[in-house]
This record gives sequence, structure tokens and C-alpha cells, in this order.
Amino acid sequence: QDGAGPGAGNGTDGTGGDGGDGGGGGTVEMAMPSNVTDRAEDTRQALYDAGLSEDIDVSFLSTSEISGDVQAQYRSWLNAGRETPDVFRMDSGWTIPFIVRDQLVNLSERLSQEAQSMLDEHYFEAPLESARAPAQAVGGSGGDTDTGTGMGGGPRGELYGVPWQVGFPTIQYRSDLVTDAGFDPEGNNWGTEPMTWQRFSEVISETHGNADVEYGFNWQGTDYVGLSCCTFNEFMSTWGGAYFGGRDTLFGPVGERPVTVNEEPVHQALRMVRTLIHGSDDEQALDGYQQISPNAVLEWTEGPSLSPFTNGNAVALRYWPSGIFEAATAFEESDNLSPDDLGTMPIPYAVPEAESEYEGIGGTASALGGWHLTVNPNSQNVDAAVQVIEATMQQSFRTFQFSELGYLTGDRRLFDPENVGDVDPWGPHLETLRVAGENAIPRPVTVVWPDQSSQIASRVNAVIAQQQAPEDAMSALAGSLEEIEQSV
Amino acid sequence: MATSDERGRGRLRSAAVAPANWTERLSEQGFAYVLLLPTLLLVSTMALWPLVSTFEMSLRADALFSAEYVGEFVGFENYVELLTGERNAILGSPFLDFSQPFQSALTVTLIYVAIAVTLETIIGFGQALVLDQSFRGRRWVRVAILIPWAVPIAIQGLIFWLFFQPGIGVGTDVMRYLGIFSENPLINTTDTLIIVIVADVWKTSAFMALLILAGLQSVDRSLYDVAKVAGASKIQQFRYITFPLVLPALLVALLFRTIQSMRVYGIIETTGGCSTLPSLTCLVVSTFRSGRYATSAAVAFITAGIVALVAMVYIVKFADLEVGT
Amino acid sequence: MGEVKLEHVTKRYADVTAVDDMNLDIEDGEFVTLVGPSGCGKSTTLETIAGLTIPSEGTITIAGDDVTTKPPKDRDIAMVFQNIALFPHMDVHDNMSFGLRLRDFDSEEIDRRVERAAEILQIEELVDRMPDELSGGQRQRVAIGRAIVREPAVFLMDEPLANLDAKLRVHMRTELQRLHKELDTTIIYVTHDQAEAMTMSDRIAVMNEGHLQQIAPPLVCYDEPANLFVAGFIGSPGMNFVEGTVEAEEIRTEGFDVAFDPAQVPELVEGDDVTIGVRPEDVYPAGEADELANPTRRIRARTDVLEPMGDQIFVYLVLRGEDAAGADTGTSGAASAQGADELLMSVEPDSDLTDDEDIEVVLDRRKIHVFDTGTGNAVCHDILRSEAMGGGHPGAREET
Amino acid sequence: MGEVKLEHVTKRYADVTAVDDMNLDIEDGEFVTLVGPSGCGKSTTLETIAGLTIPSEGTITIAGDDVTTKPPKDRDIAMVFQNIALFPHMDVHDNMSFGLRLRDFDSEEIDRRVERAAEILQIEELVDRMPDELSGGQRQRVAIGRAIVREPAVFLMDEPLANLDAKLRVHMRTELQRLHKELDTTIIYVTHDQAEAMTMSDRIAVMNEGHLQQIAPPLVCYDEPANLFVAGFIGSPGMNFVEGTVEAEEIRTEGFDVAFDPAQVPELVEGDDVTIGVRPEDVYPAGEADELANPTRRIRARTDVLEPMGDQIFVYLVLRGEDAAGADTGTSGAASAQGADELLMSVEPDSDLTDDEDIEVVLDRRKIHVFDTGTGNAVCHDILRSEAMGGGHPGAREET
Amino acid sequence: MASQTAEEGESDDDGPIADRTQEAIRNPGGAYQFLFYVVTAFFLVTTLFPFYWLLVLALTPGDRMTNVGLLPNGFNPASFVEMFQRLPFHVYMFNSIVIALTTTLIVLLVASFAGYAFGRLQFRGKTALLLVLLAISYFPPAAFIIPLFQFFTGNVEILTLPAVGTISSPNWFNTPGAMVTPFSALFLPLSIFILTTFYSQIPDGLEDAARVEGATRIGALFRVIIPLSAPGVATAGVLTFIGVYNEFFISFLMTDGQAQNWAPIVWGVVNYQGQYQAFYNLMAAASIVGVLPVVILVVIAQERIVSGLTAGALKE
Ligand SMILES: Nc1ncnc2c1ncn2[C@@H]1O[C@H](COP(=O)(O)OP(=O)(O)OP(=O)(O)O)[C@@H](O)[C@H]1O
Ligand SMILES: Nc1ncnc2c1ncn2[C@@H]1O[C@H](COP(=O)(O)OP(=O)(O)OP(=O)(O)O)[C@@H](O)[C@H]1O
Ligand SMILES: [Mg+2]
Ligand SMILES: [Mg+2]
Repeated sequence: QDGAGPGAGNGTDGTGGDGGDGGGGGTVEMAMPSNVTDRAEDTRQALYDAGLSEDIDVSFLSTSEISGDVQAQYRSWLNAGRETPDVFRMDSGWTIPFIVRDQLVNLSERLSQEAQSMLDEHYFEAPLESARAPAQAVGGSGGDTDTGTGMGGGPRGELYGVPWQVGFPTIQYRSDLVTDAGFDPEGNNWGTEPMTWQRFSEVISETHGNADVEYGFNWQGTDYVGLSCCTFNEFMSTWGGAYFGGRDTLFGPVGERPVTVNEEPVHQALRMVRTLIHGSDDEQALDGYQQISPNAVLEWTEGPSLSPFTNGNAVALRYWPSGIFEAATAFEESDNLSPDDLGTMPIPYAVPEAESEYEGIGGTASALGGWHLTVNPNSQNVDAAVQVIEATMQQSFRTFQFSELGYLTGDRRLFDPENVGDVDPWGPHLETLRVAGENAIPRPVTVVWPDQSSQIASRVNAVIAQQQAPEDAMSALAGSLEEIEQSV
Repeated sequence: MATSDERGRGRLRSAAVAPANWTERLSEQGFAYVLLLPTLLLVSTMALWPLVSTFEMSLRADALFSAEYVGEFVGFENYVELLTGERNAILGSPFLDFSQPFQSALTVTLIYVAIAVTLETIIGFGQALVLDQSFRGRRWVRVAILIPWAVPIAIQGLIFWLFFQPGIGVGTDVMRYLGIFSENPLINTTDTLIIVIVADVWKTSAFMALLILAGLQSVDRSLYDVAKVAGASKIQQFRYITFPLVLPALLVALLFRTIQSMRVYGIIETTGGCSTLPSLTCLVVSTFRSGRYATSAAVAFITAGIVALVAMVYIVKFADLEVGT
Repeated sequence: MGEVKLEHVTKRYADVTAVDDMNLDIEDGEFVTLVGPSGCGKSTTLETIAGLTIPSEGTITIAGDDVTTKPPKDRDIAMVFQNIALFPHMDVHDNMSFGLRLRDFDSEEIDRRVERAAEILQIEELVDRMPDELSGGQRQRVAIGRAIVREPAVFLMDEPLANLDAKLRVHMRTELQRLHKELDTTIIYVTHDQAEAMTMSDRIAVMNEGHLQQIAPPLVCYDEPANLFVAGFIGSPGMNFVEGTVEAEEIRTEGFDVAFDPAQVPELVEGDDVTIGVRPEDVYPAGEADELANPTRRIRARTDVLEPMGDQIFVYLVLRGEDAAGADTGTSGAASAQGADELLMSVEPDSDLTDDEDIEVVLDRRKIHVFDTGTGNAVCHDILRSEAMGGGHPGAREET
Repeated sequence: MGEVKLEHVTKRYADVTAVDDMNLDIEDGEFVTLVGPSGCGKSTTLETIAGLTIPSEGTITIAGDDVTTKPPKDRDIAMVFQNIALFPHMDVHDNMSFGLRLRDFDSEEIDRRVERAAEILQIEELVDRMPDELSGGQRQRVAIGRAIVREPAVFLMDEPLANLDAKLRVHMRTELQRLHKELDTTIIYVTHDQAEAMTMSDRIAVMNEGHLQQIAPPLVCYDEPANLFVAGFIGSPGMNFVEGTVEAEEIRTEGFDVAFDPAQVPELVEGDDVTIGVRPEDVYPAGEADELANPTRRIRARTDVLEPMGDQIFVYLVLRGEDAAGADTGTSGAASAQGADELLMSVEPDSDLTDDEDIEVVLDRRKIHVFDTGTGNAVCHDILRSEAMGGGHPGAREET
Repeated sequence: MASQTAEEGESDDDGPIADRTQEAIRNPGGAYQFLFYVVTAFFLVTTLFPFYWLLVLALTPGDRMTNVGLLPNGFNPASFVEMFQRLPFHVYMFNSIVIALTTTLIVLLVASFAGYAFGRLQFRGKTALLLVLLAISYFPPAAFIIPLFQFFTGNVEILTLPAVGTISSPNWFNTPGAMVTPFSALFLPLSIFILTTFYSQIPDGLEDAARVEGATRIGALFRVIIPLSAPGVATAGVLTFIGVYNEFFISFLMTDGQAQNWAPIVWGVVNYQGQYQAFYNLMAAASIVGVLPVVILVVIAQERIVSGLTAGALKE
């Protein structure tokens, strides 16, 4: 109810950053997954190296690896008004509801000027967007009367989280097989210039036919959150379609934005996906697209889709950056493959941005994944917490994250090989990842997204499993989504 | 003996004179209430109070935009809207929709319960009868048959999910070869139903077996002697002695198994997922997960109501038994 | 300390009254035996005394305390159950020492007492066995052991020797009597064994259908039964009953007459319907009548069945009054009040009687009992010299 | 159809041999009673016949079939269990009709038989009760009913009347005998009641510690016991035993001598240690000696305790041989082989003996049994005229 | 033949009852016995196969998780070591065991009292109370967790005293109390029903005997009724233990998932799930290890479950 967080008691001037005075000391507990907590000592040291005051004691709380579980925990902790942990690591996929519910500290008011401008200048836009308060969470009359529950603290643009880690899916493929099949990835700039889905299907199909591997193109198509947030979001976006009409309305206002799933781009995307899986026999098949994906994608989540690829049993894989790491490591260890055999390219597209009806949609698109750091408003140490977050934004700490902890951060500069050097195994793929990052598409996170997400996933899965026709399914989906939009 | 008498007597006397255990003086009724006190205390604070407070939540609006769990008081609106199907979009799957029985939670749950509990009872009874025999190595057979019950649902789900996950396990291939499963069992409602039932039967037959075994073990063995001499064959002994005497234990097992499976969730979530096979509890959890606590509370109460209706069947049977003896 | 008093105790179950207005007054140290037909309420009476059943009505007093609603443990009683009720999960030693352990006796004392009891009961080698490894009689002995180690103020024993063989019974009988004397406890004992009841008890309480019929010393019950029921019940085989009517100077029955002196026996009123009772051992072949001071006239009879028992022979006689009845109603052993034409006689084992022989018998007139056929109450027990006796239930009256 | 044959049947438990090399040959339609002290293996023997226990060794044949390992249901037997074991979940009617329902009898026939049995057992009004609403004796009767409705080839009855009162027992005895005759079934019966054993059985099998001691008709067991054990066991109270040695023309004991004619009784070898056995009813006060054809010399004794039983009085005598033993070992009832200085006598109830009276008694020489003290085997049963008898176990031999 | 049978019967470690049953098994001869072994084998195969497959998964190296059939793809017992390196799995196990044991003891005690009351005493409101208890099990755990979480994070005001101020519920987050207490209540109904059933079947005669010997009603409960209901008590205990040992809904809420904060075993297993990739082999290995305590428990408890002590108790 009281806006920017009840933790305000201890010092309003905490933005200074070099905490000599009272506000700076104390312990900051950070909720982190095991890959950080396993290296707690190193991480702490890296924070101090990045200029964090040694007065601030950093401790880590180990959280689950499962995003949904973490969300549920935070939800109950924050609802119960717990004071710890001070810093949350929040999935970009569900940070906004916490912002909307006034359960996070407004960092725009806390971060130093320096830090703010660093974010503006050097960070990918999509992740930042998913950490900002939406202009209007909910549309209609309810919105403006409802000061207590309605919209989050402050106007659009107020920042509540700082990106900690980002993930942009790319296509990872076996460059050796592709080359054997007579293609020239290097020459055609596959790494940075997205190709069309049609071409992609031909390439994979041909390569698959030419190679002795079980699978062609692996991705994740089972009925789960990943389908709606990411995999299908990409298919749809690259066809110029959107759930709620373009980027502007991704985060609301709920109930006032259009539901645009029952439109041609989405139907086309679905048809294409069916073709990729079932081939031209499918009654909805699009001409010119090849059958390249196994039936199994209909049941695959990340894990099952990844292992055939790392085992050298698939031509291509749509996967998060960690897949690059996994595949490179696996290829390294295998007898007949080397990390050089791993190629990456941005997600292919079908409709260029210019031709899309919606702004910012079309062309290549990578679903945004990743995590933010946010601050617990009940924390007794908001200032110190903010200082810790600022320390993480330092170049040295980002480098530590990238090279030591092994994941990408929202700072664009780290996608430049010149800045980071040839870090194995990322080096050859950074350019591709940067392109993906620049074309990242967040999921439409609102308070009703969980409901919508499951509806989307099951409808989409039903269509691509040939159980429903695209038009029927999408019109039904549109109905449900609209109903959910109106339910708040 | 006489010498020690005095000593014994003395003690005995003091034991008798010592302040008698106050519970002994209570009437049967009073004593019963005293014995039930801990239960009532525990249950009312840890179960009844939460239920009351959850019920209170169910009478309020969802509050998606506030740090509060629930919003303003709306009476039975949640219930009405849920039962009339107005909330189906939010639920993920409808409660009851006769046009698509495999997509509506109530029918799915009932089908699942009917099949799973029947199979578990038969298999559990069979296992209990085997375990009731004596043979070399019985101890280990008993452990082997009982440990599936010890497997956490997460792992139970993992086993079956992995087994049927294309690319990882070979289960789908085998089943397809046998012509039982479709290509993608984990997104196919009937296949998933079969998987879930098999997984559930695998795990919870042990529950039935354990309880029935305990029942079997409590039967006075001399009754079998009588029956044998009276000319009862194995089957007749079972029918006239074993079965009626384990019936109370069996009913408890059945009752709780039915209730538990009416609430099935974990094994679904960890295999095919709630959207492939929506159960009643799926609806509770999914609304809960999406922060619609009021709706979730209402769904929970509706679910409980349905469970109560089903459990009624057993309760009536119980009453018969009590009257009978 | 061990007086037990039952006042108007009644116990009703759904469709039966197991005990009906029972009044008993048992003195400290007394040995009282409850006898009566199966289902007459003996066990129920014990259960009310033990506190296992709360009577529907009435009060129970032990050692002056009203214990009607007190729990068993506060009554200082030990009980041997008719159904034995050993704890199946404890071995013999633990079964026997259960009560002592509850009372925190030290283990030496426990062992001593258990050992002693096991010795008395001849089950020393069985103390480590489980109940299901014992024979029926062994189980029963353990049950007795469990009670006697306790040395309480009141013992309740419900057919404690039912499963023991004759030898052991005699032994246990003596041991129980010794124990009774030694501990000076009150013992309330249920048995269906006449010998036990006769030899052990200070008094016998005869019950029927929940009602107390007579409570009196054993020989009084035997010699002066208060009514037809007691007369028929006490003594095995039972008393012979013959119905008749009182005439001026004799009681006339179908098969024979018994003369009496109305001056001596004023209770016999002419014209009354009475039942004559005579025990088998008071029936003699006419040949041995010279032994008797007061035989009746000779009665013509035919031997029907002979039942040799080793130490005696039971002879079933059919009276040949005016016209002898056929022989085929013969072997029905329970001769009680079966009408006039049957009589059971017991003779020495060296008797040379045979089946189907016509003989003459006499009754010992001193041992003839007369009951009022209508009420069943005793009228007199000695047809020669009437003793002073009250009306209906001489035994029971005496006590209440 | 109902011959039962046990050959070398042995049943061992962990630490006991319950039945040891048992041989029994029971004819069709015979009524054999097993008797023996508690724990001697009677129930175990029945269980092996029923098929509830597989003997460790030996074979069991019923009606010519080797059934040793056959299940009970294929043996056409019915059994009354010592522990009763009613089905707790069935009412009396269902308990009794259980075996019939198993055999798909039509319900009319079932009802008819149950009704008939209930009538015999006098439990007509109880047929709708549950077992836990019955008294001990009522339960036992239901258990009997459950067996008799079956009408099988062989009845096994393990102390079926133990909880019944004397009247009912006599009634049941007759009923069982009638049933036996009517159905012509073989009955193997266990009882500890001497009267039952004596009156009902065609033969009695006496067991001790798992061994068969003697199997013979009741009076043979009584009058010509095969050994000391049988002699002491059969008859209640038991036979008096006095140890002595054989001299030229008499057997000399501490308290008295018994003369015999060596020509007539060649089995008595001078110098042998023997035990003289005489039953209480064969001991007479010297005053009644004129009744006897062959009394012994007078024996001086002192009465110790008198136990009036109604129809007789047991008199415990202490012999006053050279020097009479003190009186304090007195009341031990089990006089069996307790040495020379005690004797139990039974006298008529009208006897005027009193406690602590010096009297003289005589024994009936015809009824004196002589046993070899070492082996316990009978030497002769009639000291006047020796009958032809084999060696050790005359009864048992006769059968095997 | 006969003697052999008997001797084998004797040598069986399960005593005379087993002896009887054994005879029964042997008697009808080969066919029955064969059928028995076929059925037993069937049950064994079906129950053990998933475990076998779990073992196959555990032994398959994490990067070779494809098309795992009846044999592991490779042989990597190291996952049994790695599972401990990656997470302090033993601590999770310890937590679960402590929580489950404590809960089981509380439940058995409380349910014994209640079971005695329901099974052996007559009182008014008995049926109604039983139905209320049963009704608790009708609700999915989700129906309890918000109030319970509020309660155990100290957010519920229990009562307000004028002088003292407000007394709040305890803050037991991350302590075993926050799990043991609600588990005790939620697992209570099952145990009460089981114990009620078993206690009510103990013949009155035995309780009578104990009471005449001087036991109070409670004493008779502990010394006679509970031991004689051993199969039922052990079963209730095993079911409760396993239920709590594997419970996730509430323990997920009441701890933050860290081993040192009393997080139970399921937390441990689930924590092997990474963001995008799960360590299936470790989860499998952990599941096998995690089941061991229960195996031990079942081995111990089964001696009680199979007691068959009721023979020879009463003559009736
Ligand atoms: N399961 C068993 N384990 C060990 N010993 C046993 C077992 N069953 C019986 N026995 C022993 O075997 C012997 C014979 O027992 P059985 O029941 O046949 O005796 P019984 O003659 O029927 O005695 P009773 O007259 O007391 O009933 C006894 O000593 C008994 O203790
Ligand atoms: N729980 C009960 N419900 C109904 N009737 C009962 C119950 N218990 C006993 N009775 C009846 O009460 C009467 C007295 O029973 P009790 O056990 O006292 O008889 P008893 O004299 O001990 O007989 P027995 O010599 O056969 O043991 C019997 O008719 C019996 O059927
Ligand atoms: Mg009785
Ligand atoms: Mg026996």
C-alpha cells in the first residue's frame, strides 16, 4: 500500500554506493540457485572485487532449480511479509506480477545514476522491459479507481529488477553434417543472418537425408509452459503473429488489449509446425516445407530434446544458450566430434518485420528467458541490497558470471568477443547470441499469464499433434483468452 | 510364602489406596472424550481452523493485483460461477462437460478412481494373500512388494515419464509395438490415463496390500482349523472366514484409497500433465498456482464435496457392518 | 477385609436378564461356590463383582466399600476367567506376573511367586512357552497361576479346573484350599463339578435363570434342598422324582406308596399334590433292605439299563406299578421329575444285577424328600421326623 | 467306513514330543475315549487325525485310505475343538450350519438339522445370538452343535462337555450315545471326566507323555490296569499305592502284610520290589469286614481328614505301622504312590467316623493289584487266583 | 515325505503358525504350489521392474540418456557418489527421517487414544466425530497451506490479552515443528481409522483380564490392546512414516528447501532438476538411496505386521 517499499526506514540516501555510513553494513541474503550457491565463496569475492563494501556480508539462500517452485515460494514469503531473503532472483517470466502487486522495491528510485545509465546504454531492451512496471496492468474502469490493488508503483518505465542472467534460444546445429551435405554456413553468414523457415527446413531435411543420425530438428513441443512462452511464441513471432497484438501490449493492460491468436500469421505458423513434424501428408501442410522434426517433439521438454543432439544424434536443435555449453562439452568428450562441429544460428523466420502487422514483430525472434535481481520491500537492508545489485552490474562481476559461472548476462558488451576474449565454448557463438538478444521477444507476462499460458500450450499442442485444426483451435483459444482477460 | 505375604500385601494395599488414576473414575463417555482430546486439539488447530479460513477465502474475490491473498467478499459467487462453467477458461479444464468427458475434471477423476481402485484392490488383495503365506524368503518378498509405496510421487512420476519419454525410455516403442499406445502417449489423454493408472496401481497396491495383510494377520488362526475340519476348501475358507473378517480393514483401505485417488494430482503432473489429464485437484492447484486463491479455495471445497459424496458409499457400508456386529 | 456383598444386583442384556435381584452376603475368608445350569448367570455375577460389568441395578460392596462403579483395579480382586484369556503376546512367565509387574513388585519377588505358583500348578518347565504352544489344560493352569500370584483379598474363579484331568483336579483342589487357608482370602468359585462344590466350599449358592435358589453349606444343599430345582441339580446323577398326592397316612404315587406319621410331619396336608424325591443311593434292592432301619414297602421294578462306573453301577429301573410302561423310554438319563415310572438306583460294583431283570427295591424313608408340586418348594426332608424348618427357601432365607 | 488307524504316529514340537509312536486301531462305529493327564498329547492326536497337524512321522488311515497328508476337508470328519473357536462374525445358526452350507445342503435340510441339534443342546432360543452374547456353556454347546449337524464318518470331540453342568452333561452324554448309535459313526472322544469315559466308551485309551499306556474297555482299565500309571489315573479318587516286597507267602509293606498263595500267583517272585494298589472303595472299616469273602488282616490306622461328598465320604487314613508318621502331611489328596503311610478309604455317607479316630481297616484281597515297582507294569490283579495275563501292557498288546 | 514336510515346517523361522500355513500350502500338492509361485513371481517382477529401471537410469551416464532400454547405456556407478557431492543428500534424508519418525510417534500415540475411544467405547457423537475426521481427508493439501503457512510464520494472532498484548502464532518457518505439527493432524485420520478397526476386534476378554489384574483402561490399552493389534499399529506406523517421508506439499512451503533448514528428501530429489536440464541419473540414484530407510523400516515393521498372535488367546 505504501508504494516504494516499507523498508525505507534505514536511510533514504542509500544511492551513494560506497557505503561508509550506517546504511551500508549488514547482511544481504540472496536467493540463488545451486550453481551459484555451490560457488558461494567465489561469488562473494567477485562481488567485493567489483567494489562492494566489505562491511556488507553477503549470504546465499539456495533455491530450487524449478522456476515455478521458486515463484510459489517467493509468493508465499512475500505474502507473509518475510524479511529475508533481501535479494530475489526472479524469472523474467513472472517478475511483473510481483511488481504489479507492489511486492518489490522500486529500483529506479534507488539505483545510482551511473547504474541507470549503464542499463540504458548497454543492456538488451527485452529483459529490461520484463523488469519494468507495465503502464497499466489492467484496463477498463477497474483500473483507475482501484488504487490499492490496481497498478504497480509508478508510471511506465520504473525499474524493479536488474537483469542477472539472460537466455535467448538459438538454433544449434551440426556444422559438419551441414557442410557434408554441401552447405556453406560460414560463407552464407548463417551465424548472424537469419534464414527463412522454408530454407531451414530444406537445409535440415537435406542434411538429415544425407547423414546417419536419428533426428533432424529437435525442439520442445509438449504441452507445457515452455511451449506458450517460448517455442511457439517464436514460431508465431517469426510469422509476424502475436498473442495480444504486438509488443506494446505484452504486459497489459489486461482486458483492453486485443486477442490476436485467431489470425492468419498464427494459423500459418501452426501449419508450418505441423508440416515440420508430419510432413506434406498433413492435411494442413504448407507447400515447400519439409518434414524435419520427429514426432517426439510433441512430448519433449528441454531435457529430452537436448540429449539426442549432444549425443550426436540430431542435426539441429532449438535450445537455450546452455545447450551450446552442453553440446560443446559433449562433442569435446566424444570420439568423433569436436566443438568445432557445433554451429549456431538465430531462429529462422517466415515474415520479415516490415511485413508484419504488428510493431516489433516478425523476422527472427528468440523467446526471452532469464532472471532478474529484485529487492524484498520488507528487507531490513534495502540499501545494502541495492549496493549488492550495483556490484553485480560491474564489468568485472559480469565477466566472472560469464566465464566462471558460465552464463550470459544482459550486458550487451559481453557479447562482443573483443571484450571477453575467446571464452570456451562461447567464443564462436557470441555473435549469434547477440543477434538473438537483440531480437528477443518476452512472453506477455501479466497476472493472468499463468492461466493463459496453459490454455495456449494445450491448444497449440493439440493442433500440432493433429488433434485439432488450426482455425478451430485458435478460435476456441481466442475465446478462452478473452474470457481470462475479462476475468480481472 | 507366608513370610513374604506381608510385604506383598503391604505394597498391594498402598497401590490400592494411592490416588486412583482419575481417568478410571470417568464414565465411559467422559473417558472417551478425554481420550479424544489430543486428537481434537490437533485436528482443530491444524486442520479445521485452516479449512474454515480457506472457506472464508472462497467467499471472496480473487485479488490478482494486490499483495493480499484475496479481495472483497462476494458470497457464493465463486461457487456459482465455477459450477455454471463461467470460469472454465481460468480452470484450464472444465469441471464437468459431457461433450468432452476426457477433458473434464470430474469425469476423468471418476474414471481414474473406478479403474485404479478396483485394480489396486484386486492386486493388493492378491499380494496380501501371498505375503500371508509362509515360505522361504518371505521377508524379502514382502519388502519387495511393499516398497513401491515408499517411492515419492515425484520419483514415481519420473520413472514412468522417463520410460515413456521418446528418446529416453523405450516404453512407448514397446507399447506401440503391442498396438496399445498411440505415437505420443504423454500428450494423449487415454494413453496417459493408462500410464497414470499403471503407475498408481504399481505404487499404491502396496498400500492396500499392507492394510489387508494386517487384517489377515489379525484373524484368529484357530478359526481356519475349524473351517478346514468343517470341510471348507481354500476358496471357501477365504469366502466365509477370511473375507468377512478382513472386511473392516479392507473397507478402511478402500475408503482411504478412494479418497486419496479422488484427489489425484502428483502423478498426473509428473507424467502427462494436468492439461492432458485434468483431475479435480489439478484445477485446485492450477488456480492456486496462478494466484487465484479464492477460486482455488472454492474449487477445493467443491472437490471435497464431491469426494464426500463418493465416500458416502463406504460410510453407508460401514454403518451396516457396525450394526451387524 | 474381604467381605463381598451383593444387594439387589440385576444385570439385563438386550433380551435376557442374566442376573435378577441377586442378594449375596459373603464373609471375609469364606469359600462360596456358585453353581447352576449353563447360562444361569454365574459368570455375570462374577463379572459384576470384578467390576467388568456394571450392574443395571443394585450395589456391590467389598470390604465395606461400595464399589459398584469402581474400576476393577481398585477392588483388590483376582479372577480366573472361564474363557481363560491368556495374553497371547506374553509367555507364561509374563502372563503370570502381569499383575505383579503392574504393581511394581520387585523382580525377585515376582520370580519367587511365579516359581512357586508354577510348582503348585506343575508347569515349571513351561514358563518360557507362549500360550499357543500349550495344551488346553496347561493354559488353564497358567490362568490360575496368573490369579494366585496376586494374593488379593478376593479371588473370583470361573470354572478354573474345567480342562484338567481328575488327578490334577484333586491336586488343584487341595492346593486351592491350602491357599485359601494360608492367605485367608475370600474365594468365590464357579464350578459345574459337584465334587468340587461339595468338598471345597463353605457354602454353595445355587442359581437358576438369574435367581438365587439356595445358599447353604454343601451338605445342607444335598440333604435339605430348598426346592425341587436344588434337589434335582445337586447330586449326580440327580435325585429321582415321583409325583403323588398326600393321603391320610401315606403319600400315594402311581408306582408305590410311602407311609408317614401325620403327627410327626404336620407339613404334609392331606390332598396336596407333592413330589417325592429320593437319591439313587437311597434306593436299595430289596435284598439289602435289612441294612436299613426304615425302608419303604417293596416296590416292584424291572431293571432297564445298567451303567457300570467302576466304583458303582447305576441301574435304571422301570416301575411296574399297576401296568408297567414300555421299556423304550428307558435310557434317558436325566431322570428329574420325569413322572412316576422311572427310578435310578446306584448299587455296589459287585452287584450281580443284569439287564431286564424283575426285582424289588425299597427306599430309605429317612432320605425321602417331599416337595410341593405346585411351587416346587421343599415340604420336608425326613418323612419320619420332621425338623423345624421355615417355609419356602430355608437356605436362602437363612442368609438374607 | 469309519475305521481310523494310527501307525507309529509321532509329533514333535521344538522342545517336546507331544505324541510318541502312537498306534491306534479304531473300528468303524467304535466309541473310543482318549484320557490322560493334561498335556499328554490327546488334542495333538486328534489334530493329526483331523489333518490339522501333519505328524512328524507315521501314517494315518481313515476308512482304509492313507490320509496322512490329505487336507481335513477330504477326511469326512467333524470336530469339537477344545478351545471352542466359534466364528465371531456369525450368529449361532450360521455357526452351526457352516459345514452344511459349505456342502450346499438345501436350506430346508439345514434348518431342520440345526433345529434338531439346537433342541438336543437346549439352545433353541439362542440361535439368533452372536457368540459374544453367550455364556461359556452355551458357546460350548454351539460348538457341539456345529459338529453334530454334519453327521460325518468320524467324530472327533475334544472335551466337548467341559463347561457344562452335571445335569446337562448327563443329558448330553445320553444324546451323544444315541447319536452314535443312530448314525453309526466312529467317535474319538477326549475327556478328563472319568464318568464320561467309563459310561460312554467302547474302549478307553490311556495316554501319558505322548505314549499310549493301555487301550481297553472301561472296566478292564478300571479292574485290570496295565500299569501303575493307568491304575493311578483311572478312578477318582485314585488308587492307593503301598510299596512293599514279595516274601515267601506274603507281600510285606511298612504298614501291613498281604498273604498270598504262591502256587496260585506264580508271577510274584520272592524278593521282588512290588507296589500294592487298592482302590478306596476296597478299603473297609474292620467292622464291615464280615461282608467280605477275603479280607486282609486288620490294619491299624488313624483317620485324618473326612471329606463328605454327599453320596459317600472319603476318609484319609494314616497307617500306624511300627511308628505312625505325624499328621501334618495329611491332607494331600493325591495319594498316588506316596509311600506306605497313607490310605484313602471311601465309606457310606451315614458312617459315624470322625476325625482323628483310631480305627482298624481291612482290604478286599480280591481287589488287590500288584505292580512291579521298577517297571510299573502290572504283575497281577487278583492275589487269590491269578488269571492268565501276558507281560507288560496287556491292554495295549491286545490291540496292536 | 511326511517327516520331511514336518521338519521343514519346523525349521521355518516363523513358528507354528507358519508351520500350519506351510502345510496348507503343501497339502493340495504341486498344482496349487506351482500357481502360488507363479503368482508370487508375477508380483515380484511387476513391482521390482520399475526399480530395476530406476537402477538402469542411475547407472546410465547423464549424457547418454537416450533410448534407455533394459540395460544401462554405459556403466556409471559414480552417480551414487555424485548425488552426494552435488547436494548434501544425506542431510535431506536425515531431516526426513527425523520429521517422519517424530510425526509417526505422535500420530500413533494420539491415534491410539482416539482409536481406543472409537473402537471400544460407546459415547455420544461418535459417528459424527468420525465423519468429521474423515472429512479432513477429502480436501486437497492446497486447501490447508495458506492458513498453515500464515500460522507458522507467526502471522496469525491467536488472542489479544489486555495486559500482555497480542499473542501470535509461532514462527516456525524452517523448523521441523512447522512440518511435524500439521503432518500429525493431516495423517491422523487414516491412522485413527486403522487403529479403530483393529482395536475393536480385540476380544473384550483380554482387556477384562488385564483390568482385573490391575491395569487401568489406559494401561490395558498399552499392555494388551496395542501389542495385540501389532499388525494394525505397525501398518498405521509404516503408512504414516512413508507418507510423511515423502510428503512435499507442506514441507515445500514450510522450509526454504535447504538441507540445513530441515528440508525433506523430496526437496533433495527435486533439487537435482536444473533450469533446463534435469540430472535424471542423479534423481534415480537419489531415489534408490532415499528408499533405503523405508526398506529398513519395512523389514523391521513386518515382524510386527506378521505376528499372528491372536491364536490361543481365548477359549470361546
Ligand atoms: N505349538 C506347540 N508348540 C510346542 N509345544 C506344543 C505345541 N502344542 C502343544 N504342545 C505341547 O504338546 C503337548 C501335548 O499337547 P496337547 O494339546 O496334545 O495336550 P492335551 O493332551 O490335549 O492336554 P490337555 O488335556 O491339557 O488339553 C503339551 O505338552 C503341549 O505343551
Ligand atoms: N453380552 C451378552 N448379551 C446378551 N446376553 C448375554 C450376554 N452375555 C451373557 N448373556 C446371557 O446371560 C445369561 C447368563 O450368562 P452367564 O455367562 O453369566 O452364564 P453362566 O452362568 O456363566 O453360564 P455357563 O455355565 O454356561 O458359563 C446367559 O443366558 C447368556 O446367554
Ligand atoms: Mg460362565
Ligand atoms: Mg487338549
